[in-house]
Amino acid sequence: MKQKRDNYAEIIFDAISENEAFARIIVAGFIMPLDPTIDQLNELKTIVSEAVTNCIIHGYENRGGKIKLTLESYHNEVTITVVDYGKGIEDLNRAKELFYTSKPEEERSGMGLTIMEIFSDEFHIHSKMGEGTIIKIKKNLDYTKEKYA
Amino acid sequence: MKQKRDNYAEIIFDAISENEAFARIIVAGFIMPLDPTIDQLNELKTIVSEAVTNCIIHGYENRGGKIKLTLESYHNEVTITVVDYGKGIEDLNRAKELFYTSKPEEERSGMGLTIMEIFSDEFHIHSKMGEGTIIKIKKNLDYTKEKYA
Amino acid sequence: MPLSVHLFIKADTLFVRLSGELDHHTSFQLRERINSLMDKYEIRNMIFNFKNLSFMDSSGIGVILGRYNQVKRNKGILIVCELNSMIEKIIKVSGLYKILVITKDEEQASNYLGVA
Amino acid sequence: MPLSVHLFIKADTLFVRLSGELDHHTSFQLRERINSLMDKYEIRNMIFNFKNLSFMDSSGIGVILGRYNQVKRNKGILIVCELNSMIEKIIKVSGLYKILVITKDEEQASNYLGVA
Ligand SMILES: Nc1ncnc2c1ncn2[C@@H]1O[C@H](COP(=O)(O)OP(=O)(O)O)[C@@H](O)[C@H]1O
Ligand SMILES: Nc1ncnc2c1ncn2[C@@H]1O[C@H](COP(=O)(O)OP(=O)(O)O)[C@@H](O)[C@H]1O
Repeated sequence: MKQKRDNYAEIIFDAISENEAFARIIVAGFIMPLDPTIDQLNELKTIVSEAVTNCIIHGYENRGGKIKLTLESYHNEVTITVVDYGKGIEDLNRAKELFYTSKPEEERSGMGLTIMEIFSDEFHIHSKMGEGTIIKIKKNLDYTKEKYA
Repeated sequence: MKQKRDNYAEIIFDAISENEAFARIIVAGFIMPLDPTIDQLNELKTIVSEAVTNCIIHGYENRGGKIKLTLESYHNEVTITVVDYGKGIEDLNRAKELFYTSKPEEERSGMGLTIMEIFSDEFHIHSKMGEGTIIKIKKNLDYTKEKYA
Repeated sequence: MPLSVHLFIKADTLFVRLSGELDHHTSFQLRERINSLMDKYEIRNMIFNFKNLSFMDSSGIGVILGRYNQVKRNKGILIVCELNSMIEKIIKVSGLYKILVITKDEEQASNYLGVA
Repeated sequence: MPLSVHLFIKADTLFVRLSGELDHHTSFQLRERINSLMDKYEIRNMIFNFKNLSFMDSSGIGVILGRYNQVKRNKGILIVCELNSMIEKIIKVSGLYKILVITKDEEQASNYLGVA
């Protein structure tokens, strides 16, 4: 097979909930040439869906703003960052706890950050109050590497 | 039906031919919430495919660079711009002629710009030698409006 | 792909057949449609059928948990069925399998509730 | 969606069945595969079947025109068939319908050439 070319894309889009599906489509389109497995594809779509949803409802509290999604592929590794310029996270450790949510009244499950972490090989979160939040994940698309059963 | 929200996205990506399909997927994902007809969807995918291909092979002469794709929807009108920062077009009138191509040896058909014009409601091209080329099209997604048989 | 929701009631059980994608954006429609039926009819149990659901993230878990809490108040049972491997993974992480009933298909779910 | 190319030869005619998307990126593979068969076998005519082709832009027209010019050198005929409405539009703009033979399906194309 032909060596896959490294690739880069960055997308800035409105923080409206219609764009959750749009962000998933973008990720799927970007990694398609890398021949991902169905599981890898679904995991990356889920990660991005969780991250973008968080920007919309937590970062911007449904008042809109801009989200920046960056996609990079280098050999078989995909790096994805999702950035908002919203309110930021006060207590990162508490935010990362499974089932912790600041919006239980909106039927949030508090699972988003945990799912992002489980479905990725590397997971970083950086946030500053009043400036915004950056999520960065890496995922290796080698077939052999399966992180969990 | 619920009023459709206006939307905006801009995407910067590498000028490699793998991204022709990626750009089509992005356009399709962006206009999906607007309930386009199949013909409208295909026409917009074709326009973007032609424009992105031109950036890759003419603007950057297959040596790579960055392409910027901007998507806007306002009510039922979609505006798309495709920008490269490559060599530019010397003679715009000649470039727009049906069947004119500067690369016949690469089996180009010289139809790209004509197709973009036919499939859109508004078509603008702006170019400066050594600085790059901007294609801007508008398309109204109302059902009733059919430009040709 | 948007979400399409097919609802029907048999005895005191609400059947919820989903197809498409269940995320934060599409969860509103699902919640509203279920709640408006809950207002009008005596609903005790719910059966969610995920057979044609191609995507679900944690916003989907939120809606299901919310419905579970409603159903529990009436001492009803919430069953989910036809999970694909991806949805199963998410349900595993959520711990939902400890509080919900999971069956293979709607038939098994109906048998479980005795509404077959 | 990538392009998948299925080629076979019957008498002196090359059958080209395409599925997926034909653009500038995928046109290289198509051109190379056809050319390598033209080098090895005596091919006079070509039948392109677009039945499962979901996308084609002007780069596709370029490849077809290129093959047309090859075939014409051997006094052969190039036929395209199974055009959907979108591909038909592009072919109309290109004026290709004036120089190529267009048929409904492979059977009609084979009959036309007498290779049925
Ligand atoms: N982009 C963000 N901006 C501000 N706060 C965030 C962001 N992402 C997550 N958080 C905070 O972290 C908490 C946990 O997030 P998560 O695990 O995704 O659960 P959920 O979205 O269901 O609340 C959120 O409730 C919110 O308080
Ligand atoms: N983005 C661009 N940068 C530089 N030149 C361009 C660009 N787009 C088009 N051109 C010029 O205009 C000509 C006609 O373009 P087009 O109608 O799309 O046909 P084709 O791509 O088949 O050559 C090209 O051959 C090229 O010389």
